[in-house]
Amino acid sequence: MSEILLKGIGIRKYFPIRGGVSGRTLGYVHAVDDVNITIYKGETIGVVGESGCGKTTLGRVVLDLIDPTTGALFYKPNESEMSQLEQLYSELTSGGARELKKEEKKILNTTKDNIYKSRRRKKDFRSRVQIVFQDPVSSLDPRMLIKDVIFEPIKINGIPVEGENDNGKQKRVKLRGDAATKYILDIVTEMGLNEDHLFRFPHEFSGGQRQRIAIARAIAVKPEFIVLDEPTSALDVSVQAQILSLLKTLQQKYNVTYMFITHNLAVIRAVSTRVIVMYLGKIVEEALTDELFEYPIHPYTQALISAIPIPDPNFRRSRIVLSGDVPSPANPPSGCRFHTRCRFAKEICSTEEPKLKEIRTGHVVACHFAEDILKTESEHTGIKKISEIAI
Amino acid sequence: MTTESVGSEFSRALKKRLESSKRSFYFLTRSPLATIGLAIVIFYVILAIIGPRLAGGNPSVMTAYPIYHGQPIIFNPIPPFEYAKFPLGTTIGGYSIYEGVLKGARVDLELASIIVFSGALIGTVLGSIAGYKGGALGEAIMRGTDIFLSLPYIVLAVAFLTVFGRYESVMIESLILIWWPTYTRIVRGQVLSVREQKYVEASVAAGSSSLRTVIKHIIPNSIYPIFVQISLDFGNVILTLASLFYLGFTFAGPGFAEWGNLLSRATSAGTGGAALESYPWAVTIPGLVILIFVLALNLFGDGLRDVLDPRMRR
Amino acid sequence: MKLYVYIIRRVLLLIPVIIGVTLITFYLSHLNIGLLVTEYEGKIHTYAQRVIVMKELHLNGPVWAQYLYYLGALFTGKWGFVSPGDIDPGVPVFTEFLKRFPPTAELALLATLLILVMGLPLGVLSAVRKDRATDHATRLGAMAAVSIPSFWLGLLVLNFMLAPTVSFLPHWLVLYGNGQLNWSVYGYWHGKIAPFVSPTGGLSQPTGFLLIDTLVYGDFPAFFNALWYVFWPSLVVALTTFGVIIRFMRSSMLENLGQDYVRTARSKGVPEQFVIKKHARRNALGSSTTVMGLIFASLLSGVVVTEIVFSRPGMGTWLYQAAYNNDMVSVMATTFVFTVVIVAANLIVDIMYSYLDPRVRLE
Amino acid sequence: MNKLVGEALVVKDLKTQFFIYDGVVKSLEDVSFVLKKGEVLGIVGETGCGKSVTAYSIMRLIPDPPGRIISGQIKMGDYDLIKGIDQEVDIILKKRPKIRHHNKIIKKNEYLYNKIRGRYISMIFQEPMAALNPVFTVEDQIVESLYLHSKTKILRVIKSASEHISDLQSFKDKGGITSELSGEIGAELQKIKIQKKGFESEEKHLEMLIDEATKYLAKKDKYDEMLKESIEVDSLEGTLFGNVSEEERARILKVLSKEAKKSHLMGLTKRLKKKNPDPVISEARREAFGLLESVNIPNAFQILKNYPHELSGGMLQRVVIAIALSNDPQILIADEPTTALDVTIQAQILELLRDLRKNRGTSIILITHDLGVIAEMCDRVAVMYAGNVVETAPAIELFHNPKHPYTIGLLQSIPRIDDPTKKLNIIRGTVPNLIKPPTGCRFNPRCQFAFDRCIVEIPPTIETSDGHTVACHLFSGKEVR
Repeated sequence: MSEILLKGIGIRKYFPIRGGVSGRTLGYVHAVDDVNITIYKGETIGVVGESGCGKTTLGRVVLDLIDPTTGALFYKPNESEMSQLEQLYSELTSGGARELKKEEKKILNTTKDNIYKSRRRKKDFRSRVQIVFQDPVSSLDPRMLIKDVIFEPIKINGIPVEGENDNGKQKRVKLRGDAATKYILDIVTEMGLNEDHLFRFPHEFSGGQRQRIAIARAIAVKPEFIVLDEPTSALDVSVQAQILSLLKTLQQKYNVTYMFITHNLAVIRAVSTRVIVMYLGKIVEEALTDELFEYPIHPYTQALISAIPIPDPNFRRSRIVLSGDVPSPANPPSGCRFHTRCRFAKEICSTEEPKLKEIRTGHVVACHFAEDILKTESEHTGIKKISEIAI
Repeated sequence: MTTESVGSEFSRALKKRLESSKRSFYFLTRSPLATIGLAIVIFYVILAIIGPRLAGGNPSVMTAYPIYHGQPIIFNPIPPFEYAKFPLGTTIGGYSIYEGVLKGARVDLELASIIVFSGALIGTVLGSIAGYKGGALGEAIMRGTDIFLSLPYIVLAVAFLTVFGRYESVMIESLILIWWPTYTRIVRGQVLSVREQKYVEASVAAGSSSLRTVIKHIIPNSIYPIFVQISLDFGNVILTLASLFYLGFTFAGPGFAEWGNLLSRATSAGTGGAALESYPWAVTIPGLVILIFVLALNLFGDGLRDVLDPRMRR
Repeated sequence: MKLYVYIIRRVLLLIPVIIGVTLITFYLSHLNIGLLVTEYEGKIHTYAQRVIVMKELHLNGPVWAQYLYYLGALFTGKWGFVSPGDIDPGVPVFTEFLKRFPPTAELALLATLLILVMGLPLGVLSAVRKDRATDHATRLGAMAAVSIPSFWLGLLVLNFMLAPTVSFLPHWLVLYGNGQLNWSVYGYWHGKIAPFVSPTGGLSQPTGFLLIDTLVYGDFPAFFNALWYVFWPSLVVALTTFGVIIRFMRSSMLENLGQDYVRTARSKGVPEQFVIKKHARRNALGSSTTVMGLIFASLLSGVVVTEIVFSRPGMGTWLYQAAYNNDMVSVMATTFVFTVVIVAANLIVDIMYSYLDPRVRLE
Repeated sequence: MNKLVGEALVVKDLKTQFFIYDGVVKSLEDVSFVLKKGEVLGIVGETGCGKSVTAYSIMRLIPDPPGRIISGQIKMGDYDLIKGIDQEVDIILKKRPKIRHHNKIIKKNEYLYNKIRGRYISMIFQEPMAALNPVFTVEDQIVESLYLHSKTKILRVIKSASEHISDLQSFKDKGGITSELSGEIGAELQKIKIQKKGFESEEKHLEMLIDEATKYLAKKDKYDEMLKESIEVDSLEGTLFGNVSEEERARILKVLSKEAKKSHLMGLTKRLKKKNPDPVISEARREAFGLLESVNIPNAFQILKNYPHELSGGMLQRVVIAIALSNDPQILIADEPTTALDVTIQAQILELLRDLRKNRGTSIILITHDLGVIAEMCDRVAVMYAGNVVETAPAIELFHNPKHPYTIGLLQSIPRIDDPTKKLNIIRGTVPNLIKPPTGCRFNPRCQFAFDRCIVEIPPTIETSDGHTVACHLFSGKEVR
């Protein structure tokens, strides 16, 4: 495997629910619950799941836009730092899944600060990562010219140049005046827009163009890592294809790593190299893309893949239709969270939470019956098999 | 790319900006009523600036003319258009209505501007804090807002004037105290909704500090409803001021020029009937002056709301 | 959330408001403690007397204790005495309040009713006829009405409707007085009301509400007379306030008419008038009630001014006279009463809203 | 699959425009297609291509102002639903002085449409949460629809129940339905049985039926009279769409609109609240209960009492479908029914739609931008672009042998889950602004095969093979490039 770009361990994010007469906290929405994630340099990691599975929250936590309830996040960790922190963290949370106490958090944070020299490091981190949102309407400030929208991150962070500072930070220059204008024009031309567009307001653009602008804003500071939060969900298929191919081109040119969050498995298949499947705040399956689509093991992944309508009337396949709705993340089911809708569910599923385990090389699944399913079932659900079955 | 073309880019930018503001103006002209309202408001503002100069003397005190051409006019007011010196006639006490209206414009607009703009400023600051920071402080601010919104404004102003004495400063302070909560509410609501917008998050993700986020994104996007509210509130403040002066709850001394006060000179409470019968001009003219100004403000505010409402733009 | 939980929560949220408001009135009264003790004027000669007075008024404790005494007194109706110089010097303020409250309540309630009756349908009409002549006329009319100074409109109504010599109305309609019932008329008008004559010679008032009392007497001419004289001032108040409701109802209706569920209703084949009356209006009413709570403060201000102009013997006039006579106790009492009324109105509005729109309870 | 005989709906040269401040948006330009009986017709296209406008035009739900159907035909059977439209347009465009007279036409048309909407054509919407009124319970909203159109059916069932009240009682006591009954009540019991939602549900149905029947008997004369009237109205309605003369139709409309004035919808709202022992309402409630069960809603009796915001998206979409199906419409228009839902819920809803179509034989127009959904559901497909139907074909034909360059581009731009190596093909540019649409073929600025003629001449619609039509100059035969 190549170099680790980002590593998160034990990430949890609980949102409090307030209510009742006094408005006290009644419970928590378990948006992300004990997730370990590793992102390698240069890859496109796809995160897929239905609404409410916590994929967006995970994206924000990974970018440090919201503080996780628990968990530690490393950006380009070196070995010693990582082991030091990981050890500390496992010591603190040795009692199993629970929220860290205030003192413990403090210990963790001070250690982190010592290692990271927090604030400066944070600014450096900010300049290396970017995000693109789903909603092209609200992701651009309606009262800013496109020029200013794209220029904003450059103004704050500058543009990286060759070489590194002595303290491991990127060397960056801030652009001004004509140089800045020229730079922005270059970027914009690359996005398939022209200089005329620079001096307009966001509401004058179509959805696809806005998304191009949002990508231009993200790519302008030449980041190393971009979180793409459903970047094409609100777009038409023809525009989606344009954006996807643009993203691919940019990745090759700038050697940027993507985290691609979406509910659309077909898009995931087209763009990503590795896929994480989430259900109710937990990772249920993780594998390389082709592996996952050919041998889906977790019953949820199988159902997801079989639920996708394939644009060819000749594929008339037996599909797995899950009954019922996704349970509320405020009150997730005990044991395996999927057991309420799972066709293989046995008693153990409702009592014991399955751990992630490696079933095939690089293919991690959280299911009690993963081996059995692999033997008996996945032959009928894998996408390759479907195309063979087809008329 | 050469420097020339870069320069031309910026001239183009300027042009676009102008075009977009022209577009807003265009929207305004779509509603002729709003344009009329704006014109009248501008006329009144000009009146307030140069009016007292036209009338001469102390800009906030009307001159009394007890005797004119040998005739006592204290108790027998002169109708309008009879003498060039009193184009709008006189009122009881021998005050020229023309002079009163001109000088009153300055006084009323001055007082109302101080009250409305201070209220808006306080409200905006507190509202932004309550909206952006939230937490206990925000909660406290909103509870305070609730309290002041539950106070009947004329009654509170009267209570203040009675307790602290009848001074101009007390009046201004009490009315500011009444007028800030509306703005706090509006700004807080706006900030809360703007804060959730993705572009704010994008800006934070790009490393912008929270001060920068507030100044660059949150305030520009939440400030516009304030303008509408100011234009509508201005009229309300004028009406409240006029009511207070008319009822005599205030510091108005002899000859103090204010529209409500002018009306009270025409009809000391209880003799309204007699006044209307025998010298209607003294009642109608100041009333119409107030009515037209407030109506113009309302028309303008309504048009402004349509222009600034993003739903209209799309 | 259940409805009752919501109501309890709303009521609990009122506590800080009430405390805040009483703190303000307490602060104002406390500042002018000299004015507060005016009823003892001329009685305090010696130090001993002073001590007694201080003790009676709890002026020697710490501030919080004074505040608690103040609160206790407020809620037990011990509001002090009307100062000399006022119309009824020496009368307990609470008694005065009981006398003054009914006329104001009548006026305010009738005005609210008129606002709702005039404002809501006009708002709906304006929205349904959007951008047509009816809409423009309604909006302009509403705006003009809001822009009229209420005292001026009061003056005009008083003279052109109610003054016998100038009125446009037929002479027999304009009976007497300026919006007050002329009690002396009773005596020789209807002999049958004698049982209600009080020992002092005046008429006793079973409830204090003129409209109800006249009905109790069974004196319908007097009832209509009372209605007549409460109608005009409440019309003035309503006219100068109802523009906000029209404006809000209009925009709320427009918003709701553009909603998807209205489209669904139409797609079900619901006739257009029912689409408007049942589906859109019900939703619009919900959000309009909140405005009703907000404009209540301005409505009461209008009530005060109008009462003074019409010289109705209510709270407004009382405030006016008290302010003139520097009667701090009465001024504070009126402030407190008006505030409580506004707070209560807001509570009622919130409960109504949560009833009309079940989503509110969810939060 | 049903035999595809006859046409349920014929849309011909439909033209809808929006008159907004910036100009006239020519949303639909001569849209024509045919919906056969019992088939699923897919309408596919990108945002702004006029899919939804087509649906709303058929339903006459175009908001007016600013929208307006300018001309065209929408034929259900022999009757053109928008026959009066020319006169209406005249009134609006020319503002004739005799506006009162013409308003009558508008009102009559409006009335006619209220009879059709929800009864003969009904619709499912994209956002189930927004499509239901937040201040009424699910029950109220279904009952409203039933009360508007199915009064006769409801009354008949109760009448029949009141005649068999003792049988019902014995069924209930013995548990389960033991034998067949004749008439409406028999059919109703059969329906309950088919749904097979378990014993408890059956018992509840029976309980309510007995209850209604007793109430019916208490005021038998009144309800019999009601039924008679209702049947009359229904038969009048039936003749309206048959082969009758214009004068006759006008007369019927007049009678019907008089009838409509007696409509007691407001009364209905009040009656629902008062829990008035009116058998019509309680039978409508029972029917609503049955409907919810038929769209596979678990615990239907509880769901009836819920407000929309208390339910999940998938559940709400089922409720919306139940409302749409409440009066057994001949045509169902589904406007992006699954776009707002998750993939697994989408699968549920699609399966439900497939079942419904199999059981009821309703003709469905399915509007979506998802070609996958189209491939799974549809018999025939119409592809729309910028307000034109550019291609219609049977589904298999369309996916394997697309003709129009736009269809080809669209098919190639979808990422395929089954074929990840396929390179995505891009249609350059964006959907044009319909205020100033491109001259000639509206697709010409984005078309890679465009030639001179495309810019000048609007392409005619040509049938290339059986049931496969395409509007493109490449196939017009006169000039092959």
